[in-house]
Amino acid sequence: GSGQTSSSSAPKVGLITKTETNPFFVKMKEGAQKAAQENGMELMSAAGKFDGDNASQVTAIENMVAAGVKGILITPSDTKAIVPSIKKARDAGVMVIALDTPTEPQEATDALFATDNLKAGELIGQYAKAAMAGKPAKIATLDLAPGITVGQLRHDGFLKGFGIQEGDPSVVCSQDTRGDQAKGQTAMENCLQKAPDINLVYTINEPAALGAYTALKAKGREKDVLIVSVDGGCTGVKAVQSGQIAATSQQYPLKMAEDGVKAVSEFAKSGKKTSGYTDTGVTLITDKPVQGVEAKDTAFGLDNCWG
Amino acid sequence: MTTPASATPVLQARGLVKKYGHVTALDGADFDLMPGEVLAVIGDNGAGKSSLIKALTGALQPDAGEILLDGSPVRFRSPIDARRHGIETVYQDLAVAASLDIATNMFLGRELRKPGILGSVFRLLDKKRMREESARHMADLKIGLRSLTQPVESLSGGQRQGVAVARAVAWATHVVVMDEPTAALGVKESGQVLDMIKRVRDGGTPVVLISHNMPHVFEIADRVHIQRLGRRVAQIKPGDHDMAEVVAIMTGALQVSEGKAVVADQDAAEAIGLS
Amino acid sequence: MTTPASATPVLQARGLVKKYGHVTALDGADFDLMPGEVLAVIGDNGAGKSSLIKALTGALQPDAGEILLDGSPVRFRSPIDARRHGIETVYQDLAVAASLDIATNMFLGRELRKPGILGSVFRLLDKKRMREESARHMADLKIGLRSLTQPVESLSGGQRQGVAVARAVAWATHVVVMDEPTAALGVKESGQVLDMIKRVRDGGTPVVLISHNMPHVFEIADRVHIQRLGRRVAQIKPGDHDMAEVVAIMTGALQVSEGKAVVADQDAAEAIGLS
Amino acid sequence: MAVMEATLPRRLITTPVAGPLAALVLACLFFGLNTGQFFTGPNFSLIIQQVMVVGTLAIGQTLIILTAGIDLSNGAIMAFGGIVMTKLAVTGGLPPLLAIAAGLAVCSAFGLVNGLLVTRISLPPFIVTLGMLNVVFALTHIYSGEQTVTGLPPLLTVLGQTFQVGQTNVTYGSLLTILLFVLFAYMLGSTAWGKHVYALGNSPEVARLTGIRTRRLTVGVYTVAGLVYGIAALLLISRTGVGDPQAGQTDNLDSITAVVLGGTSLFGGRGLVIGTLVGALIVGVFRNGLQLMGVPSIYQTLITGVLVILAVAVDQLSRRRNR
Amino acid sequence: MAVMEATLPRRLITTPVAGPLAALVLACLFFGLNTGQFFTGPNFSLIIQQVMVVGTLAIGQTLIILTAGIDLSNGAIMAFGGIVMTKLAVTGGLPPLLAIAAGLAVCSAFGLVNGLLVTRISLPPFIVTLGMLNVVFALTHIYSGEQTVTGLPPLLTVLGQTFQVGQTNVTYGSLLTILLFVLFAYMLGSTAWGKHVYALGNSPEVARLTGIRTRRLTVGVYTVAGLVYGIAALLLISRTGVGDPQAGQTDNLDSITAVVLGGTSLFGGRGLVIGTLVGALIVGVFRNGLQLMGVPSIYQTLITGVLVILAVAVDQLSRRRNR
Ligand SMILES: Nc1ncnc2c1ncn2[C@@H]1O[C@H](COP(=O)(O)OP(=O)(O)OP(=O)(O)O)[C@@H](O)[C@H]1O
Ligand SMILES: Nc1ncnc2c1ncn2[C@@H]1O[C@H](COP(=O)(O)OP(=O)(O)OP(=O)(O)O)[C@@H](O)[C@H]1O
Ligand SMILES: [Mg+2]
Ligand SMILES: [Mg+2]
Repeated sequence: GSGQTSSSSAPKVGLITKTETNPFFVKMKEGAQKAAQENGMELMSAAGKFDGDNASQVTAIENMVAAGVKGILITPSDTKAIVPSIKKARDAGVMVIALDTPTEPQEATDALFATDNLKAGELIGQYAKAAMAGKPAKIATLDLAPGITVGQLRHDGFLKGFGIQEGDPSVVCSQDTRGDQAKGQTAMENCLQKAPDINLVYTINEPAALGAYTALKAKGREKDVLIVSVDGGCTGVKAVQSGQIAATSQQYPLKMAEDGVKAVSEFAKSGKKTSGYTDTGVTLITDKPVQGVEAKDTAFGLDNCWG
Repeated sequence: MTTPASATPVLQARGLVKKYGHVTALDGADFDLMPGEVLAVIGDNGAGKSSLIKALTGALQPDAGEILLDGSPVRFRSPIDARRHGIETVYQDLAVAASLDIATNMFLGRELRKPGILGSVFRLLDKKRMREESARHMADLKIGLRSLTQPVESLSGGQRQGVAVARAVAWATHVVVMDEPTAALGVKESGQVLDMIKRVRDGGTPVVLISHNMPHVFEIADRVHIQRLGRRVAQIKPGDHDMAEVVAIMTGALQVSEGKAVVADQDAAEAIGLS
Repeated sequence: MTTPASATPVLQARGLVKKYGHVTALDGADFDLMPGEVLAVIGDNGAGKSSLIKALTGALQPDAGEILLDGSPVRFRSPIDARRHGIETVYQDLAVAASLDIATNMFLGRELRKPGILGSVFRLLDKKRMREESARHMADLKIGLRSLTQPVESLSGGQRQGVAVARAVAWATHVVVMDEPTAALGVKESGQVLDMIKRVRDGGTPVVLISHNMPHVFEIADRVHIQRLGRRVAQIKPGDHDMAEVVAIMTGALQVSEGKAVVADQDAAEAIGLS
Repeated sequence: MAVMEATLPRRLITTPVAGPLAALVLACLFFGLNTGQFFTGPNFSLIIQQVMVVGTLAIGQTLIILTAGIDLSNGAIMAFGGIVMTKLAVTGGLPPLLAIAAGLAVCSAFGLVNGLLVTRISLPPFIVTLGMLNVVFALTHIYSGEQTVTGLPPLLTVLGQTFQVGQTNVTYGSLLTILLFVLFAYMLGSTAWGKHVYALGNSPEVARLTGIRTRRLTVGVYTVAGLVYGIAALLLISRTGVGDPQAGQTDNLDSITAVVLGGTSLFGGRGLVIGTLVGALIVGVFRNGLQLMGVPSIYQTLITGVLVILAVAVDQLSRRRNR
Repeated sequence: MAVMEATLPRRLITTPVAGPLAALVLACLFFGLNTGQFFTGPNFSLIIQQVMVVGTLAIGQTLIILTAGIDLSNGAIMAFGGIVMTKLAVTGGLPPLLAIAAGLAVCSAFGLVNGLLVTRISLPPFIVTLGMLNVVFALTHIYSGEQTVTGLPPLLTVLGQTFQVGQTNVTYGSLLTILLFVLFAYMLGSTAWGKHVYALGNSPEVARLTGIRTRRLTVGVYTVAGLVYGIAALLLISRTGVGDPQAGQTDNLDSITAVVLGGTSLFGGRGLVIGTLVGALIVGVFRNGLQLMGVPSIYQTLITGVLVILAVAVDQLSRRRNR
């Protein structure tokens, strides 16, 4: 049935994100769309129903291979579980590039364009350590959800940067938020009820951070608690600028997607596959820099933010 | 056909047809209810009695045929339409809401509100008055109940039937239709319902009564509509025929022509002891 | 008390009590069913007739009292227990499964399987045979049905009742209990059910019949159990009393002592024309 | 005829809310004994704030479940309503009150469409609202462009302001939620409309034969529910201070949980809206209490599962004893 | 007495599966006309592979819904079963067949517990399985330590192997799914057990009075459903090649959707398991077809919502015409 003319004859590239609603992935799709247009390609997109939804991503890969894509860009929801399906796609001659999150093993895809989430966590951990300036820390961590790799990496990175182990007594409250602002607020409220003297809050992303800020503000504690986060969305950077969040690690989804589409376009034209790991970078954004941790200010952050 | 030509029928139907898939429930049924009479509708199970009165009271839309009220054609799109014309019905399948109490059921769709601003603006129900009036109506029917705040689902079958009957009688102004109202009632309660029917008739409101109980029918009916295979096969006066003859007509053994019964099915007639 | 001392009762109960919250449905009820008889149970609505037979057939666990089958105490934990002892019941609330067809309902819980490996290993139902046997049973009762594959919910009330009766009669070996089996039936069908009851009795199986229809009771019952306010107030033979007297006992106007009726409530007795 | 009225103590035991209430009290006692911070005014104020959004959604859900329906789209409708209100007020430049009115209207309209689909084409409510969930979810994300709306005018978040009761700060939103429960308890229990809703849930056929305009009533119920979801949207905005397109994604099941924990039958016709409040509080108390006890998230999920079953089991067993 | 049997054409029109089937055929025609890749053997094989997991879960869901229950825990039970099978085989060192047996047993056990809670304490199935969903979800994450299990022995994924039919590769898993549907169509339609399930769904009281052991039957249905979820776990493993603790989180609603799209009543007692297969295929065809047409995913969600409503509407309207 390839003789059908109704669909365009332009080479196709597929983009599969974790969810279809997170601004991070929406930005990624925008970047891919723009790059696809520039390179004369047709973009197909699909997404899981929730963070961690492997089955929908498998289905999307199958359908895209059936639709005859040249390459697939994927942010794997489950870094291990997706590997067999990626292998099938590659066996069918499709180039597969992981975006944002590496598969396990990383070689399962042809290439990886990503931010190091562990490093992102580490940066804010280091920042927090320095900013606390030796004050005894009482930490709340507002995490993602059980078993989601990104959340785990950022959390681990933060602890590492802060120089403590999992289970350290200075972490007095840990709660899952699914990266949701309302749930972040509820979690912070309950943490404060439990340990009113919390003075440092790590959050999985900026919506959760803003939820935490709202909860702190209701208690009049917003001035003396340090909130650090990861993501670098425009709303988040603005919150850094206005002082609600102390610092955030900024990532670059647009760039990942643009580079990915270009690589597929190149492959479609020349048959040459990209390979290896391309770090699309992570930058600490804060207006209150500390000694020994490299950072850019919010002006830079706003120029480069997404969402 | 023996329709009395004396007056305009209160409720009348011509050629009603209703099909359910391949089952024909009504097959060109006619119907006439005269002013101030008790009309019994009898017939075998499945003869289409319930379907007929459902069609007459808006609970069912006939596929064909017309209905006339006081001589003028009407169309009842729903039971509310019929009710607006003062036609009240006790359906065979007990139109009571199981989890609500007796008083609420009595007043369902016509609730009383408190007087004054509480009722008009705040729409507050006058539960006390509704309970008292229900108690009065139930007492009229002498249906014994231990509590009016019990949900209807905890009543015995007969008590539940009593609630439905009391409800219809309380509200009817034009016609009362009852589909086997005494089927589940005890002797005493049946007697009360029959008395109530007489009282309604004596008040000038005609009553349609579906019943399988021939003694009841002969005791109370002014005329009898005999339904068979989805059609009216005869209209008789109880005085003109005895019970065995009526049963024979119902089962098709006899046929009525010009007001006299003639044998239609020799075997069937013999089988029931007529010849 | 006028229990005949001739033989061991087939089914017997002593002092059954059942309370629903603050309503006492059974208040120390006794019950005796003798071999080979048709015993009618009568009483006002809410007198506890259905509760009594539910307790006797395992559908309800009494709070107190004992049940004896052929003289030995039994406990029926569920309707299946009673059924295992050959006691079949038609409950007042129609024990039929609405979305299943007639044949399936007739055989529910005792399905026939195909002969051979198809039946024993693959548990394949013998639908054809079940349909044929159902048709036979229904024909015995002369209940007219247009299709046996129709779901029961599309039947008229009477037809549905017919299915439940046919089912009980087909399976009973020890006792048949029927709670108002003819309440929704037409004259012809009621007659068939009464005939069927006689035939069952003549085959040696005793029958318990709850009914509000006094002519039916007097036509068929060998003895009558009169229930009032959750208790048996009398056991009589229809020949010994006339209908008015029986009704008077039922309503509490008369009391039976040493087999003779005596006036208990002068007012009530006068009200119904006895004095 | 002796008309016996149930006495008050008797009614208290037999009311369907007794079981859930017992479960709630037990849970409170348990957490009170196990964590020092639980039995404080501010903590209770907090719990009410945390359950007010789902609780308000559950009011609409209760109405619909009482008619033997179910609504899977309520969280999505709320999210859309929130985006409409905030976007119109912030980027649309509409006066805040108008923006709120528009949001409430949009939510009611979605409820209306649900109701029309259920009645006009006789579709099962489960399917209608499942389809609507997807449609509204997509519309929310398309309309919002995935952007969280910030910088709200103060009027939009006024319900988040607090007033003092003794030592405790209570938000106006909490108060509004309680008032809504009282209002709907009144409407269901003491008006003809409420009785009709119960009758409809018992049996649509019986309700129709009794002369209730069942279609109109059903459409009305879904529309009122939609309006209530709009109010929930306003409560959510006032609580978080932003318009969030990601909001409400698990609120459909959460609200159903609250309704069922409150003793309302999923088969319609039986239940009380006050039970729903109790049900919502049970969930809120569990979550808050477990958090205060420092139980890790995944074990909280485990325990919540067990407790949800236990709460309803206590209810069931207590009713059985009363039989 | 005239016993009239329905003729075959008549039965085809009046069967409750006619509507869903018409919707499925329409959808296929639409996508066939709009994308070239749709009407190919491999694509159909793909669609069946994509729906086999949810389809198999929906078999168990159908059984439970026929008894007027509902199961929100099926996806979670499947995920746990998958982890048990893979972990025991990979890190536990159990022979693969034993590991599979253990997984099936665990899933059946969860079904059994659901059934016991529903019957012994008369809890509403919605609440039981909602609680169980949380419990099993938590257990899955605790037991797996959040780790996806990889490096499976070949026997665990043998159902993912294919055989040729003409030009098309069909997986053994697809075949097994079809066989399961045939098996349960037989069991529901042609055995006493099946008739009892329908009777139970019509009215538990009637079923009890008719002498059906309703409790035992209900427990049996939930247990069998659990076993079927275990098979779904095996199918999922063979499809993705790993044991995934995140699996199945939306499969409860998806399986209910398939059941309802297939024409089964959520009030129990009415429906066919073959309808469920059609319902699952409808969802699969929509997703596949829209993807092939290159519709962006948020619009896919939108369209799926509309189409779910439309599919059931077509069914309803066609039935009305037949009245
Ligand atoms: N909803 C329905 N669907 C299909 N068939 C129906 C339906 N309602 C009635 N019928 C059929 O129409 C015929 C007439 O039914 P109807 O209830 O009017 O009879 P009836 O005279 O009231 O019987 P009964 O004395 O038993 O109440 C019956 O054969 C019945 O099976
Ligand atoms: N499940 C129940 N819950 C509460 N009360 C009940 C229940 N079942 C019966 N009752 C009450 O018990 C009493 C006896 O009821 P029962 O059904 O045994 O009477 P009955 O003699 O069969 O009446 P009828 O002739 O009307 O069928 C009635 O007052 C009834 O309201
Ligand atoms: Mg009838
Ligand atoms: Mg009774």
